[in-house]
Amino acid sequence: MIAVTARYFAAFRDKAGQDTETVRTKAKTAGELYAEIAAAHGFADTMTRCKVAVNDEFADWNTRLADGDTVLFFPPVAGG
Amino acid sequence: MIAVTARYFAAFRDKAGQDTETVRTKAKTAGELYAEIAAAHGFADTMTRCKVAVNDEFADWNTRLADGDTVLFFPPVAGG
Amino acid sequence: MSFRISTHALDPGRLKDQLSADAAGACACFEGWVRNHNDSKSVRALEYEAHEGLAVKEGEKILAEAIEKFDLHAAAAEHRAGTLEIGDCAVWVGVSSSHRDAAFSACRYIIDELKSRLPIWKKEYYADGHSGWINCVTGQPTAPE
Amino acid sequence: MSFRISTHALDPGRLKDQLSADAAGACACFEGWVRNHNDSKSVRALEYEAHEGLAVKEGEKILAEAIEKFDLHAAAAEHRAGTLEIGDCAVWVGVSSSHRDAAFSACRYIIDELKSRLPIWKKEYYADGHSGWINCVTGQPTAPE
Repeated sequence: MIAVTARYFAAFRDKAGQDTETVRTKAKTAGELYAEIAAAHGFADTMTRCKVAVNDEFADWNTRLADGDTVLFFPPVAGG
Repeated sequence: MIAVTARYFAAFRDKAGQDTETVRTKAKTAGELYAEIAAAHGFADTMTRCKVAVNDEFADWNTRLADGDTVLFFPPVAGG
Repeated sequence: MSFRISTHALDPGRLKDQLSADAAGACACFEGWVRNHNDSKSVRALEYEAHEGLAVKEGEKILAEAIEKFDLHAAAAEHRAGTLEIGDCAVWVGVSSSHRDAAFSACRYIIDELKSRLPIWKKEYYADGHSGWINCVTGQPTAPE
Repeated sequence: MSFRISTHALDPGRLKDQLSADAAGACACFEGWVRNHNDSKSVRALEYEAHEGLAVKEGEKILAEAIEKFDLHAAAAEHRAGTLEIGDCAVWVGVSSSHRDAAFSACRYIIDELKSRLPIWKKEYYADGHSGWINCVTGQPTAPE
């Protein structure tokens, strides 16, 4: 188990009802963590449409997580 | 024979050494007049690259000329 | 080359001054304005939320790509954050180059990449009192609130 | 919709004000600037000669074509006549539309048509004291003087 800080933006923050939470997880990658969190908070967007940053750098969903990481979850951008 | 006023612009004016002249001609169309004038003043541009206006309206080279018309000869534009 | 996120009104005249170059013959600019409608819905205001640090980093990367790819003399862009009203400028992009082909292509490249890559989200406030975050695929609110 | 020939410096900020429309989400502008070179030649100034009456008539026709073809909210353009120096704005084009595809396509259409159809000629004055009218096909002086 590791403890990470999850941060949510825009529609994710509204759905989660908070912008930051500490998550204790067995997830090994950013993608595994997203799957857990999406299930918990009802995020419907697939990973391919969202982005993730680890410790303030854009990362891919296979990025391995370490205890104490901050993971930012970005819903799809407006794009219009 | 008809008498028309020929007006020259830009490079044509420089080559003709004047911006306006009265021309007595047997030319029936704007194109025939251009051929005469180009020969007289050494204009090298083909008609397809130049434009002509008769009495202040763009015209095509087949436009028939009448006594008293003003014919404007436009060299190729810069286009750049 | 500069990319910024601004919480104040953009100033296109001042922004364009950055593009001057004696060898530049062409300048193309694009502005995104807040429209009074999205499909059939009447919009009265918009809110842009940005992750400023990552947006600036990604914006500068996009400008550098465009300068390299289109051999530009200069490129700059600025995006608003915060609450905007109808007619406000939400994003400005400008480039200068020797010829107009490169200017148009580069300006288009930059706005397309900004719109798809920047961590900036748009919430629309409708005349009927509802609001919603805009979804990039459908252009519709993801979940009207 | 307005097209003008101006013997004074263009004012892009003021020109762009004409494009405002609450339904417009995109605005694209193009400026042609006097470059300090044409191929290998060092340019110090330019002179534009226009047949104002026919240029205005043709310019307004081109704007009307663009508005119709690309479903624009507004379009405007202005072209300089007279003597210009390096960095001066020789031509400005601006359009507003609901979406950016139309804005870019229309702005490009207008500048391309203006450049090929307006009765406006450009004479370059070179650093070496020569000058020449620019030929549209070669981009070179037709007959250096």
